[in-house]
Amino acid sequence: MNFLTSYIHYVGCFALVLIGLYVALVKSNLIKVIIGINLIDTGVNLFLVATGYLGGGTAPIFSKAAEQSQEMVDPVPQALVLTAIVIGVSVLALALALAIKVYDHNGTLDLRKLKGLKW
Amino acid sequence: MVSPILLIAVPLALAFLTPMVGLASKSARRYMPAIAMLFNFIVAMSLLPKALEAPIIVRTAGWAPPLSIHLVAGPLGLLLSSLVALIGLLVAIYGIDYIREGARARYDVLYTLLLVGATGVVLTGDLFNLFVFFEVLCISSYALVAYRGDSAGVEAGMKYLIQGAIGSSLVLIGIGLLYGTVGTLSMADIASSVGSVAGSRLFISLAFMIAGFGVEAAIFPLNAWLPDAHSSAPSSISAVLSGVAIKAGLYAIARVVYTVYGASSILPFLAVLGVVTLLVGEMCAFAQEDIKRLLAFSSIGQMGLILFALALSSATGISGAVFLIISHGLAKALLFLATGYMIYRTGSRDISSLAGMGKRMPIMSLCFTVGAFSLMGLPPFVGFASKFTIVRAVLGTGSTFFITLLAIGLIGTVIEGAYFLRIVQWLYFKPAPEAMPEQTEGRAPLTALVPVGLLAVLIVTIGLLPGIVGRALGPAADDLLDRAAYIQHVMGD
Amino acid sequence: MSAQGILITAFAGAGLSYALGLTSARLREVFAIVVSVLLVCLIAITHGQGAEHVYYPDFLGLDLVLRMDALAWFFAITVSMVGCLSVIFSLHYVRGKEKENFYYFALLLVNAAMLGIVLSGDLLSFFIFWEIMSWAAFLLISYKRGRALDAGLKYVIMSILGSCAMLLALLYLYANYNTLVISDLAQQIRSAAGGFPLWVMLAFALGFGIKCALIPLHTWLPDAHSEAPSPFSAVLSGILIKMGIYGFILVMYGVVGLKLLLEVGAPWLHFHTVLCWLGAITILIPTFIALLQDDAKRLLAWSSIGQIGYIMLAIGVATSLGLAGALFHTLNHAVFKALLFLAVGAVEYKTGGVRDLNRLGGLIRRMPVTFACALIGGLGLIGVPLTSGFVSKWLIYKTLITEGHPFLALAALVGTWGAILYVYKLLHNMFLGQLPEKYANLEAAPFSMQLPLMICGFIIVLFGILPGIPLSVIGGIVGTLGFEPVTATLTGFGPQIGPLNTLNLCAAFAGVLLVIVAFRGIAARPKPVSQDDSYAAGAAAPAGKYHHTVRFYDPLERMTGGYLRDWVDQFYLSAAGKAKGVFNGVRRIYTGDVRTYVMYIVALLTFLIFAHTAGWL
Amino acid sequence: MTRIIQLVLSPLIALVVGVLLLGLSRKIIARIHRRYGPPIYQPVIDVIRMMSQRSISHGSLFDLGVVFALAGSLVTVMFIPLGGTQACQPFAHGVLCPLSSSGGLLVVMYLMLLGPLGLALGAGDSANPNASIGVSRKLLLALAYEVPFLLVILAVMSHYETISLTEIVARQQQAGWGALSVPLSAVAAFLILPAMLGVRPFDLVSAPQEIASGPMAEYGGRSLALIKLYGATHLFLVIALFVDLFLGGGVNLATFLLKMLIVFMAVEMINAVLPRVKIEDAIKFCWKWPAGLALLQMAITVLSKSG
Repeated sequence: MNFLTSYIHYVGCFALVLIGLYVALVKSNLIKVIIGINLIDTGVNLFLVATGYLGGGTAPIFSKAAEQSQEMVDPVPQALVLTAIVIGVSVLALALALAIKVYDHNGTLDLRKLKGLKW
Repeated sequence: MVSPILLIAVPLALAFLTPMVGLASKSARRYMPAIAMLFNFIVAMSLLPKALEAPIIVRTAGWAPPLSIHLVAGPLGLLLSSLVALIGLLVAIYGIDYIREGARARYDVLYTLLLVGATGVVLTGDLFNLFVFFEVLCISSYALVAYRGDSAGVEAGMKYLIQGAIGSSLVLIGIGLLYGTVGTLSMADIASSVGSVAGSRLFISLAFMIAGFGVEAAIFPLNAWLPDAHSSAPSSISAVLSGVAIKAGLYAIARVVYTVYGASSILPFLAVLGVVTLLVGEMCAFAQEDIKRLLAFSSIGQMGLILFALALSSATGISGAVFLIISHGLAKALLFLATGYMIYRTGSRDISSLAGMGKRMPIMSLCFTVGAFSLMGLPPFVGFASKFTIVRAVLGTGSTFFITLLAIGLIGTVIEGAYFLRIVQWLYFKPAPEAMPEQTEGRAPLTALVPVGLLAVLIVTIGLLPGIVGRALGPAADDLLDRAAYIQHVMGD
Repeated sequence: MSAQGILITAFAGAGLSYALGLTSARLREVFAIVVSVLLVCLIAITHGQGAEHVYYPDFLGLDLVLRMDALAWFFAITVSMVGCLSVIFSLHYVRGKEKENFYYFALLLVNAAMLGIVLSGDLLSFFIFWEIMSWAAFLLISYKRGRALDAGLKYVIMSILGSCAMLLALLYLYANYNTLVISDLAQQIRSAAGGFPLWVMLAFALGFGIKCALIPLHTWLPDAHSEAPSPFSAVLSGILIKMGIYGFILVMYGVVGLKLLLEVGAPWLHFHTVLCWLGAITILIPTFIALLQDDAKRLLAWSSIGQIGYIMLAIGVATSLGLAGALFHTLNHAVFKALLFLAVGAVEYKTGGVRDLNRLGGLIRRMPVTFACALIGGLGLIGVPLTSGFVSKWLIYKTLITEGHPFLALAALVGTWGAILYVYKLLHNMFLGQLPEKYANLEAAPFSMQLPLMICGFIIVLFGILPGIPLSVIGGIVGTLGFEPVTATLTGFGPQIGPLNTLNLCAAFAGVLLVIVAFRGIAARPKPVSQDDSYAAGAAAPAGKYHHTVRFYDPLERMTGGYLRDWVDQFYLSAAGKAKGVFNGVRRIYTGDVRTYVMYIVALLTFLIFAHTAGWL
Repeated sequence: MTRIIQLVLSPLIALVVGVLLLGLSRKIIARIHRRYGPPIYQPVIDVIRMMSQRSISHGSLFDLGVVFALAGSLVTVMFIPLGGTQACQPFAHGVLCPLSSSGGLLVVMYLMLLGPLGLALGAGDSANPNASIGVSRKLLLALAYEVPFLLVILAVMSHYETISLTEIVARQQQAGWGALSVPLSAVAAFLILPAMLGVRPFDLVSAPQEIASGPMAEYGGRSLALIKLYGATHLFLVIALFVDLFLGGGVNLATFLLKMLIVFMAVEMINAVLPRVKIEDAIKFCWKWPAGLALLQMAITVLSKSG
């Protein structure tokens, strides 16, 4: 119980990553796989934020509420996550654009049928 | 003085300027990537001598490491960025006339971005920054693989994207884990504090990063995207992907393993992985009928050899690996470029369609042969010098484990010889099919002949005078091996 | 003229002939010949010089050294001479065919690379030139297309395999002694002990053995020799495979040294003994395979393997006479095998590419000079007295018998009797017997083809009667390699080595010949009649094929043919087939389904983490 | 001077004795067959007759091949000791062997090639299938008997540790005949004598009834005369070699010739009674019994030397 409460955010984000991986591994619909990838992405972002999380900490701004840096959450992961989100979004956009193209060419989004390139 | 940051900033600016230039003059826009890379090449080469003495540290916004995001333009970084710029420049010249369809503006932008990403990867001193540049590289290459918008290209791009995205996520997890452990992102800083933190957490973060970067580095079994992507992309893109992009992934692994973690325990595993990659790549290449797919698999094989050499953890070994990165970059770029116009000429990627090419496209065929010979490691081409260095390094270690691995790996070289020489036979010794429609648009223009010829000349010249690059190899190897010096240079005293 | 100058001339000659060929074919031909002749002269005037100098300091941290000594000179003069003859022969042979320019370039390049090999003073240059020779030879073997392509691939794959072994061996040496300069290595290796020299020698033996076609590494040779253009077959068989021999001599006696060599291997089975027996096998089997061949060049190719067996056997015995015999036989084989290949080439050229021994015949009437030279070459190959082949074989037998290896001597001698059979088959089926009607108006080969033949024939007879000429050089070489020098008189050997005086033999033979001819002169001159006017038991001789060539040694073929298939080759081919199957199987891991690929990524990650928790990493 | 006398004498002896042995052969066989047979000098008459006839020629090699064959075998004779010991002094080394210092047994073995080879080349130049078949048989037969023959010679050379024929003879005269020191070799050598001489059961090279005398099919006149002489010399040569190798040569020419005569008679006995074999059977026979015996002897010799 103690484990869960103190590591709940880690559990949550790895759960997201695993769900994403499961989707990417198992689902045969391209869109679902893209969603899965996005889930992984979200999970990872959460994880990054979680690494800098400090229970009861404040925003990393020197203000009245928090004068000591020890009381602030770590700002670096938040910066990272911002970047990561941007990257994730661009990947997602590109993926969806490609998915449309794939559908145009093949008339299907079924990954089992997308085996034009192999061996 | 010129700062290494220009290597990133200027091409980046030029990349985004490209569409605007396109508004003014469509034909001028085509030259933008070449200009950017020419600039990079000149700057990198002018910085290289200085970096050979000591790495040039660039601090952003006046903050000293480890707080700032900083560039570490060491010998290895600058050597590789010169290579990136050189190949980028030649391929850009090639691309001026080669790319005939699709949204040209996007090609130019993405192409420049890809190279900026690669340059950033090799120059940065910050782990997250590495990731960002890595993503720049990856995303532009996903798009470029699918550039033609044909069925194969889109499918390959899609698959590449899925694997790449998962790989990137793994890298990010690794970075997060590491950050959670040591609380810093500067590679030098991590390196100095990693020694005090032992244990599984560190290793797991390393595992994530290896698996993540390994996708781009085309390590077995993470390389399934590569043959698809390389064979479906336009040849100019295949050339940079094979010559530059995958090398960036490998660089990232090497940097992380050697500098950041100093993890020598994983090196034997990486050596085994390298040899397996080598063998699998060569075996798969052997049975290919599609020339570009064959070249792609051959790239996998060469990457395996580089990884193996990197894992030797000796100065000669890493020199050899870097040398092979250079020689493979030149040779593979040459091969893809030469193939590009041959495919235009025949309209087919089948090896059998290359019959009689020696007569129809003599210069391209000759250059192709030079590239193939170099790749096989035949003297007097550059491939020999690099492979020789690697073999020497392996025997220099005196370890039975590595020597056995090498002996197994050399079988790969034999297979490689078999398929490449078969192609050479197709080029020269098979009669051209009767009544071949002469496609005049397939004739290689000067913008194709110059880069291809130049690459061939480089391969022969460096092969004959390996001292040209040899001088930089030693410092480059030390750059990776000598953690203490790296830390000291970056962090100051 | 230094070794460097020779090499520059050779390589620049190759390049320039290509450049000249772009402007004028005639100019290129003249230039190629001038370069080849010049090389022979340049090497000839360096006779007796001994020098060693660095020509390329710091190539990848190693100094590249050129060296000129007796051994190098001997091989260099052989290489340049045979190379020169084959270039002269090529004049008409390739004229009018395509890729002439490439042909001359590659031919000169192979010759230049071979000169580089023998003049190398360190093992790295040796290896570099070796590789250049290998790939240039590959290009030339593939020149004739068709089946030549497979032959070329087979050659080059085996060659690369050998090179890999060599590379390992020489870098193993480097790792231990930190130098690759031969003279330094020879100094330092003396202290070596244990299995170290054995491994080095084995790896080298693989590399050299493949090149010189030692059984069981010979399988590339029959295909390559028979499919290559004939002038190049002469080079291949005459000198290229001798590079393997040179390598063996260099490594065994030049680097490892006689004293250490005799200890290499297990006490009950020494390395050099194994080499001897391999040599013996290499004499026997190919000789018998050769006499069943119907393709003239294939027959000669198998015969080349057999002759290599003699040389290997003689090298392996590790006596001064043996080594002298090996060196002399190397020279002889270069000359007479070049001659025979060129003679077959001349026939092939005139008849439009016919090499099938069953479709030729009677050409002595149309090409008498070619026949006379081929006869001398054939006699030399057999080792008939008064040809140079006799003296070299005599040396080999002599040392085998006096050193107490009668079984090895038996192999060598039986090989000689086999050689008689195939040489006769070759000469008979091509030149003797009935002239097919379609060749009734064949013209003799052009002078540029006859000249090399005549030069070779002259050398064979000259060295056969006065073996002291080459033996004075060879004796010196043997001395430099740690043996007792072989002292030969101009006409053979004194009593301390054994009774042989070729000049007396020659005089006696000439005298008897004169007497017989005089005696014969008493009788009336016979009346020349046409070929058709022959005994046919009363019936008219048919105009079609009449004389007997097909399955010439049929009884033997029926008895031994079943055993004489090239098992080794079949084994390699089936192994290659299996390997291809494996390669195709490996390919299947790239299933085309992206989800599998994702699984691979996850699998690697899981493995890494698992391996760590299990404590492996 | 003695050298020159020897040089003339030894081929002459070979020719005369050889021709007489040929005549003797016909006589012996006739007697065994209960015929009267031709006079012993019949071959001389034949040669004279043939020399007086004009024949045909198919080309220069056709004629020259025969000359080379004869020359080769006559030169070979000069390398073979024809009796004499170190003790008796008519000649330089006491032995009638003019070229003993110019070459040993190896030279003899090779020179013996010249005969068949010359004949084969000459015969080959005619476009007659009989000739070619005969040559093919001859070469195969040579291969068949050479294997045991080489084994025999190697065993002898290994036993006496020399390649000099005069030395071998001298050693036998001191220490007993070769037939006693290397008995199995002697037996093997005797078994292949008919094959080497081309007489029954191994007369399949000429086989007149079958392939019209094989290589000789096209020959007549002076060339055939030379072939006859060659045959005589060859006969002499082979038996002389046998005597030298196994019967201790001869203390003088007379004993040498006597030993030769005895060996010859023994061979003729076989010749007279046996039928002709096929070439395959010839090869099989030679590679089985004589080769086996000789191999055994060689193994024994090698082992005793090393042990």
